[in-house]
Formats: sequence, C-alpha cells, structure tokens
Amino acid sequence: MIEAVGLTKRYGDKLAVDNLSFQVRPGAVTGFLGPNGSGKSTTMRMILGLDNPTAGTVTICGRPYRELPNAPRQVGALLDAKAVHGGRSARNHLLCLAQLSGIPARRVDEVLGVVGLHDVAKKRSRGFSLGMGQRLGIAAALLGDPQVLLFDEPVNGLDPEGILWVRNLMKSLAAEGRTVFVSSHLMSEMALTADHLIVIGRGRLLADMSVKDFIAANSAGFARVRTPDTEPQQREKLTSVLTEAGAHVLPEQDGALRVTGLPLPRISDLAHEAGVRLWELSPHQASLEEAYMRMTQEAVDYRSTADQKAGLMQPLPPGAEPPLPVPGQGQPGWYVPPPPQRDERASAPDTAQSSGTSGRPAAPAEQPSAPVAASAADPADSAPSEDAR
Amino acid sequence: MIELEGLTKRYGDKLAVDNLTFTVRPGTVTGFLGPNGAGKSTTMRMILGLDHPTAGSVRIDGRRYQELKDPLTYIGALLDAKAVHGGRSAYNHLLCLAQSNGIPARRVDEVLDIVGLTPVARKKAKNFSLGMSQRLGIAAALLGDPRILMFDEPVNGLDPEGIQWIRSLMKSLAAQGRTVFVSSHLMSEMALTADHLVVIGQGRLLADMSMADFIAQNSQCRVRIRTPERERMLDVLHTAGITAVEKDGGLLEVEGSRAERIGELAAEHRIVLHELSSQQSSLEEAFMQLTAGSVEYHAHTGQAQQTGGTGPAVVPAQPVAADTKKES
Amino acid sequence: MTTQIIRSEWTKIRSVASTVWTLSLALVVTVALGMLVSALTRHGFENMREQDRLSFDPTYISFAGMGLGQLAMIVFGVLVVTNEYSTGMIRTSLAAVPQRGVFLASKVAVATALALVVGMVTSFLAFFLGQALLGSLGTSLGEEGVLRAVIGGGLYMALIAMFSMGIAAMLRSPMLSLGILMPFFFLISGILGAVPATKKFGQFLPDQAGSRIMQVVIPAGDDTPYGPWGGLGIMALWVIAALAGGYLLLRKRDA
Amino acid sequence: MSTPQTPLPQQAAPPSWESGYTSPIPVVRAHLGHAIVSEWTKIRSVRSTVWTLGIYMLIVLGMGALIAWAIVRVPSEFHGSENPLAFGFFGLLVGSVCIITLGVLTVASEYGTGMIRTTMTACPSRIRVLAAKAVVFFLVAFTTTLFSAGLVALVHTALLDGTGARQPTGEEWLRGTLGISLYLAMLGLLSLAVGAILRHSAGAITLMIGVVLAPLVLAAFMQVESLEKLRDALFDYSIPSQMAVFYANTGATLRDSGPSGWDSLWIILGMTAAAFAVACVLLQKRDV
Repeated sequence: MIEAVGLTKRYGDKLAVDNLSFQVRPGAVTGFLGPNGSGKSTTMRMILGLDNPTAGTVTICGRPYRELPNAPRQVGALLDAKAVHGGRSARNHLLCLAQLSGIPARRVDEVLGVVGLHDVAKKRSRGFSLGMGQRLGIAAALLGDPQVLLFDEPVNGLDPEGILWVRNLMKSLAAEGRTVFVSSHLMSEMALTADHLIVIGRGRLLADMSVKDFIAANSAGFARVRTPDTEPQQREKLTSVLTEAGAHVLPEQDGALRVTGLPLPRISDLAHEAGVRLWELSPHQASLEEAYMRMTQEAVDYRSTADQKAGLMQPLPPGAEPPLPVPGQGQPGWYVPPPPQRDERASAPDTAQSSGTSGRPAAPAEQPSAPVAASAADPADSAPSEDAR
Repeated sequence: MIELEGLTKRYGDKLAVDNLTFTVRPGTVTGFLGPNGAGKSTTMRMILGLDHPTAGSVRIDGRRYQELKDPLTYIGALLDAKAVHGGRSAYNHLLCLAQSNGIPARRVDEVLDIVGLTPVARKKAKNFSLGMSQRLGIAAALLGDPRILMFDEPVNGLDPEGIQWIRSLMKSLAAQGRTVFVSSHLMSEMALTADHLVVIGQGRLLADMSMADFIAQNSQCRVRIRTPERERMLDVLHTAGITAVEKDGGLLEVEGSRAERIGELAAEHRIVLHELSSQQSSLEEAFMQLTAGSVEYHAHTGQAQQTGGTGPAVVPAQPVAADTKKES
Repeated sequence: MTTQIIRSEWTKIRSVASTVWTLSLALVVTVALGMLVSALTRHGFENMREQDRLSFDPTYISFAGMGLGQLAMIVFGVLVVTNEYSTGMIRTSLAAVPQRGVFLASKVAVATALALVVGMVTSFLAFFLGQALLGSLGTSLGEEGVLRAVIGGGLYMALIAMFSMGIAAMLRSPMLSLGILMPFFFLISGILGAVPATKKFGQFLPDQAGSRIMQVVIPAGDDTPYGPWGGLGIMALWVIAALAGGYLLLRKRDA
Repeated sequence: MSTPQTPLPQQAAPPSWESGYTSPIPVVRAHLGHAIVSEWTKIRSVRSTVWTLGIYMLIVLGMGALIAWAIVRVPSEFHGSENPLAFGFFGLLVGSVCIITLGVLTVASEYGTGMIRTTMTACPSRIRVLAAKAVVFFLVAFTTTLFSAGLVALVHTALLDGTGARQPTGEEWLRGTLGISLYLAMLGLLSLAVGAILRHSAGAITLMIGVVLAPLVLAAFMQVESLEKLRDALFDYSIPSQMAVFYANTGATLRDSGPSGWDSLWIILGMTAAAFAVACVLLQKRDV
C-alpha cells in the first residue's frame, strides 16, 4: 500500500509535482500515466526517498521509505535499468544488493533464473543490451520478495517475448496480493496489464479510477460496419438508413463505416430491413490510448510541429540562380530535397502579402499531429480483449 | 535505398550477423524485427559504418558509407538517444552535427521546432528525460533532410502524444518517397506503422515481406459471429462446408474462412447478425510464432527455484511465457 | 569539407563547461603561482646564497606555476577526446563524419589551437606579471633567449595537451588516461629525472625534454645532451607517436 | 503465518489481507553489517578497483625491489644512522596516487554510473551506506598497505643487515609499518569523502592530487630566507613530508618545526573527519 498526501516538489520556480494525493492498493496492478514532464519520475523518486518532497508525505505501509527497517524486503523498484556499474557482473550486482538487506545469496541465483539471465550471470553488465539491463533491474526489484513493487517503464527495450513475460509477471504479482505500481507510456501495454489507473498531468492528479471507468468516461465505443465492396450503393443506403435512425456515421479509409450511437443488434436489424448485406459488423471499444489522449491534451509539454525545411535553404546572393538539383538524385519515386531557394524572409516588406508561404519550399510539409493513428487502432490490439470480458 | 549483401559480423567465435542480404526500399516504412540479441543493432551499426563487417557490404544509395560526402544529408539515424554529451545544450549538440555536414545553423532551430524541443533548446542534455533525449535524437536524424532515415526503437521513452507523432511522422516521411527503416520491439506500434517487414533471428534473415503477407503466413484468420439464430447459422455454415466452433455466450468462431463469405451466406439465408468480425492475429502473435526458436534470453518458466531455505512462493515465476501463449 | 568539420569541432569544444574550467584553471594556476613565487623571490633575493644568485633565472621563476598548471592542460586534452566515448557521442560523430582520420585530425587541430592560444596568453601573462613583481631582478623580452623561452612556454602547454589527446584516443577511458598521465608526469617522470641512475633516460621524457625551452640561464654543471629547441623536438616526437597510435587504433576499432 | 515485518503497531493491527502479500522469507532488520558485506562485494567485483589495488601493490613492492637491488649493488652508500626502513617511502609516495584514486572511485563511480540510485533505494539510510563504504575501504587500504610496506621493510632490513646499517628500533618498526598504513588509509578515506562531496570522479582525483602536490611545488620555488617560515610550513605540512615523518629517526628530530612522531596521523584524522562531516550533511540534504 502506497499512500501519498499532498505531495509537492519544487525545482527552482518550477512546480514538478503539485499537491498530489493518491493511494495505491494491494492486489491490483495500478498504472501510472502522464505525459513526459508531468512529474511521474519525480513522484516515483519521492516514493523511494531519493528526492525529498518540498511538502507533503508519501508512505509505504504507513512509513516513509527512509524509515522502513529493511526497505528492499518491503519495496522492490525498477527505476532506471542502466543504473548499474558497468564493470560489475550481473550476479555480483545482485549479490551486493542482496547482502545490503541480509538476503541469502541463493536468492540471487533464483531471481537470475526468473528473469532468464542465468547464462550471462557472470558477464559484465556493460555489454548488456537495454532489454537485458531491464531484466537485471526487474531481478533486483524481485530480490527481496517484497509486497510493494514499483516499475518505471518496465518493458523498455524488451523484445516481444520479454514484453509478454513482464505483462504476465505483473498480473501474477498482483494476484498474490502485492501492490504493483507501474508507470508506462505504452497504452496498448497498459490496457492489457493494469486494473486501475492514476493519471497525472503537469504535476496534478487528473484521474484515479479503474481502467474500465477511465475508458468509459473519456471516450465512446463504436461499431465497424462493412458492406460488400463491390456494391457502393449498398453502403450509401445503409449510411442514410442509419443516419435516419439517429446514428453518427463516418466513413473509414478502407471503405468501412464507423457507426456511433446505435447498439449492434439495432444496426443489424436496420441493415436487414433495408436489404443490405453485411460483410462485417464488429464492436469496438475505444482504446485506452484514445481515452488517454483526450484527457491529457492540455497537459503535454513538448509539442511537435511541422517541418518547414527553410533552414536548409542556402541564402544566395541577390540575383544568383538557384543551382540545379544534383543529377542522379532525381530517380522517380524517390524523395528529392527541395532545391535551394532564395530566402524571402530576408526582405520582409516585399513578402508581406505572401507571408503564408514565404521561405517555405514546394515539398509537402509533414503533418505530424494528424490523428490518423488513433482511429486506425489495430483491431487485434486491445479492443477484442476488452470486449471479451 | 539501403542494400545489404552477405553482411556478416563475427565477435570472437560468436556470429552476431550471418550472411544477411536484403534491400530496404524507398516509399515505405520498413520494420526491422528480431528478438534481443538477434543482431539488429549490430546490423544498424554496420550500415552506418561504425562497425566493420567481417564479410559482405552495405550500400547506401549505391555507395559505401565511408564514401558519402556529408552523410547526414543522405541518411539520418537515431541509434541511442542517450549518446549525447550531458553538459552540452540540445542546440549546440545539433549545431556541431550540422556544421560537420555543412548544414546551415537555421536548420537546427527548425528541427528543434519539429520535435518540440524549442523551449529547452539551451538546456543541458544531462537533465533531459529519455523521451526528450529521444526527440533530440530524432531531430538529429532529420537534420540533413535525408532521403534515408533509420530509427532504432524510436518510441522508447516517448509519451503517448509523442508516440502518435512519431508514428505519423514516419508514415509521412515514407509517403514523401523516403526510405524509412525502423527497428522496434513494440509489435502494436509496428503493426500501425510499418508496411514492410524484415525479420532476423540469431543473425540470419527469417522473413522479408509485406506486413499483410507476414501476418497471413504466420497466423490463422478467425471470424467471430454473434447471431440470435444460432442453430440456423450453424446449419448454413455446415452445408457450405465451413466448420464453426461454439464458444460461450452464444458466440461462433470460424477458422479458415473470410468474413465476406459468411456475410453473404447469412444475407442469402436472411439470418440476422449481431456481430461479424474477423479476428486477425496480431503482429505480436505472428512474430512469436516465427521467432520461437531464436529467442536468446528466455525467462525462466519453471518453479525450480525453491532450492534454498527461502521458503515457498519465492518467486512469481510465470508458467505463461511465450511458448504457452502462442499455441493458444 | 574539412573546414566544416573543424567548425563542428569548435562548436563541440566551446559548448561544454569542462573546456572553460580546465583552460581557465590552467591559466589562473600558472599565472598566480608564478606571480606568488616571483614576489616572494624578490623579497628575499638578498638572503640567497651566492651560488643560487649566479644561476638565478628570472624567466624560469615566473614560470613556476607551469608544473601545476599543466595538470589542468592534461585534463583538458584527455576530456576533449574521452568525452566522446564516455557519453556514446562518438557513434553520432562517426556517423556524421565517417572519415575517421579527418575526424581525429580536426578534433586535435581545434583543441590544440585553443590550447596554444591559452598557453601563449598564459605564458606571456605569467612572464610580464612575474617580471613586474620581480622588479629590478626582472628581465625583458629583449634579452637573449627570453622571447624564445616565453613562446616556448606556450608551445609546451599546447604540446602537453596534444600528447594527452593522443594517449586518450588510444585508451578511450578518462579515468584510465588520467590515471596513467598524472602519475607519469608528476611522480614517475620526476623520480626518473632526479635519480642519477635513471637520469639519462629520464631527461628524454616528454615533459623533461620540453620544459628545457623555458630555461634561459643554464645551471652550472648541466650536461643535458640537447638544446632548448632540441628538447622541444624530442617532445614533439612523443606527441607524434601518441597521436599516430591514437589514429591507428581509432581506424581499426569498431566505434 | 503471522506477518514477520510488523515493526509498527498500526501495521500489526490490520489482518494480513489488507497489507497484501507477505513474503515467506523472514525479514531481518538491515544493519551496518549487511551494508559492509555488500560494499565488500562491490569492491571486489569491479575490475577497476582490483586493478588499482594490484597496481598499488606492484608499485610499492616494485620500487621496494628496485631499491633492494641498489642496496645489494652498492651497499656502502647506505651506511649511517638513518632509519633503515626509510627506503620504503618512495614506493608508498607513488602508490598514494592509487590509494587516492581508489578512495574517490569507491563513491564517485556510483554517481557516474547511476548505481547510486539503486544503492540508495536498497538502503535508504544514506549515512549507513557512506559508513559501510568507509569501513570497507579503510580495511582494504590498510591491510594492503600493511602487507606491502611490511614486506618491503623486512626485505630491506634483511639486505641492509651486515652492511653497517643499524637495526630499526621497535618504535621505528611500528611507525614504518602500522603508522604509515594507517596514514595512507586515512588519506584514502579523505579522498573518499571528497568524492562523496564532489560526486565527480575526475574532478575529485584532480583535486586530491593537487592537494598532495601543490604545497611542494609552491615550496620548491620559495628560495628566499625571509619566507623560510612559510616555505618550511608548506613543506612540513605537505602530505609527502607528513608521510616521511613516519620514517624519521626516533629521538633525533632533524627539524624543530613541523609534525613529528604521530602528529601526522592526528592531522589527517582531523581533515578526514571534517570532510566526512561535510559529506554526511550534503548526502542527507541533496537529492540523489
């Protein structure tokens, strides 16, 4: 059980964590979400007594971390997988941690087996990949067989096999009655692992609820309907029928329809009545990612913008011809850097009326924040498993 | 275009990369997959001329990396986000890279803006989170506006907003006709981003095909049907020679047939459907299937660890590691 | 091509704090110690022994801080090179500049130029301030050999930095490089040069040979087999050897 | 099974399901002993520390052997009433660089690698970590020095025996082995504390080497009589001269000024204690 009360941390005049109060309960996997810079790591560090809070307290089983009689036996943490002396072997790294809290050396070999590092136990951790480092970090967290576990981005660098393993590991740790607190940016993973969510943004608590409630509160499900590709008139017919019945219908890229506002059997009945044959009729729960994006929109710190590429344009002396593109770089279908142009921004008054395009090349600008991705969520990803429950 | 031919790298007597031949083509996002220790990073380092191949060669647009003049304008790479001098500011880090390849300094401000790091451009990289470092690394890759881009685990440490951004960035880069080569362990991400896949295991090429082909080849397609007229549906399916399996909750599952066909059958017999969805295996399942034999660091599955006097339930070991999962 | 790499290296060098720290420390320590010793010497010159007065070298006295100041120069040279390795930046750098020889040459050239400028400023400052404090005992640039010694002081500092860079390029680790260079210059070289049995060998070590150029008055009974420029030449040979070793290893190794 | 980790009354009250999982492995209260064992593992499991120690012994023994060889070749030069153990001094002087490096690395390398966060998480009592590091380092440095210096001293006295040199007195033995070993171990502890204060390996080593050498370099250039006092003070209290005090002839104080007898040990003890006090305060106050 982790309990934070009014937790606050100030760095200079930046408030990293602002009056945060929450509880992490045993027996469930609690996800800890938030955009970069929202104060997740700082909170974790304060839980572990690495940083001193400016105000407020955080306790584990009723005590501040630094007052626990034998902290690693009660709390296991994976903070930064690379926080290891590279010259020390995996086994010795764990051994010195075990000795620090009086854990027998046998236990070291056990956890090495658990994380699958027994073959490289005697190798120096400098040569480890990020995934192996992560496994070593998980081993260190499990070392004391603690009742509270904290993981910061546990699947970072793991391969798919490892990701699957961590997913199941966390679930079973929680099933044993332990408190499992996991921070992650991977919504698809979180949807599969966590039962409960704590979401923060700009250091403040945004949500503290179960995953199901969270998705339900922050998004709407929809139905995906597909009619025979060969007969577009069927699709139009269905669209008008459904719209009449009060549904909201959006066409999707692959020709399917995205229907909100009507239950599946009703859609089926309407299609039947209208004589429309269905090729697909599948329920879609909005993904955790969509729900999360909706909630944290305002709390994002580092936003990306489009690529202007003006910086690549060499300012040429006035009157000079822009050089021709290098021959051989213009193969069809390949990307060709836009030819250098005169920098029009240098003479501002002349370009006042065409300021919208000044300094911008002809090449298509990237649209990084386009919401393509969210709607194209993999059907096999999280939706079916949600549905199956 | 990146062309690998017979690329081999040997460390001592361990063959990290073994006679790898494939081509990464422009205009698509090519995913580069493989379990840990499969040789992905080594391959990427050899593409960039950082490691010398034991045998074989890599060509970037037909040339060896060492022969490229101003290589950043040909190929931009994100290898290790934390490979930055901590005491240097983000701006200066990019500036020294830009200068080494004759890229004007204004471009630095631009790429900083693209990745959204402008507010912290003058801050020391030491204090950056992994996500911010990752953005800095992506900025470095975009610096020379190159025709080839290579990303190693680009979403590592990015927050969901950043993940969505990099996803669409890679797609739009490919749509402009660039070559985009991405390695990642996150199958759900790959499924959303990549069009083509190159899969290696233990240094050898396992697959080089399109995403759709890959999933089709390494998995089975299932169709889920929910209908109030279950018995009739079963009959119809049976006469059509399709075997359906009854699942709990009135659900029918069909393997080896397409949803379109079943939809037509239902319409023909005027059967009302409450659900008709095809359950494609995820890329993750397909990948697990393919690479089962070449995983190097298997998590321990047994309960054999109760050796010491440390008592029972020492360890929450998982009987549900890869092997059991993919058979289901 | 090369100019843009040099500009890039210049950005790298000026944008880290360790450059400013080490170089300003080198300047301050050398000049301050030289001034202190010069002031103290003037104060008590009358009490000196006759023999010491005869071999009194006002130029060399003002360079008293060089022994400690070069410590900072060594750290500078080592950090310039090993920073790339300890941070992993080397991979980014070599991906941007695959021509490793050009890369190393540009890095060494920029760092040496900077070290030379700082070394010259340090040397001249130490000389002028030292002479000012020595007052009537002091000498001037016009005297025979003095200008050579002062310019030599600057060259010496630059060469020390270059030598450190060569060693660091071979060893790649800052701790290892400093761990070898510091005891070498401060203890081993000193002991080998002082013990009669090893003196013949010791005087050919880089710092001993190189620092010869800063002496104007040769002490009586000195039997060093090389002159001021000869000594600097010997030091330059060491530097070339170190850099060549660094280059060969860089070319051969995987980054 | 009742919860073994029930140190708090309010924790004992709720039934076990509320506190969730309970480990079957009995929980012991962690103490300094555990930390010391752990630190010992840390020191012996990293190659760089083992190497530094190895080089240290190599230097001390090697220079001792070099001098022994000189004794055998030209025994006549080593007559007189000088302390026959004094030849061990040179090796230890050079070796002190290794001890400083090792001391700094014991703490600062944890900061360099980020290992410190893991350590502090595993043992939230920061003072305990520092104390354990100090104890382990002190014992390692002390025993290695004692062994090497003792061996060199034995060889030298054996070789000098019969060349006319006198036998060292009991106190000279004591100071030339035990005393100097304590001194060097304390010097290493000082470096360790400086490493904990600066948290930067290269910086701390440079500073410590500067501390060792600066007074000597300064003193070397003060050739004037009026400054003799200052020069002598600088010279006498420089770390190498303080080390040399342990090899001075008993009774016959050559100089009236400067430390003598066991003074050096008290001086370095004071410096180290002060440095540790600062390190402890900073460690408690700073975020890791």
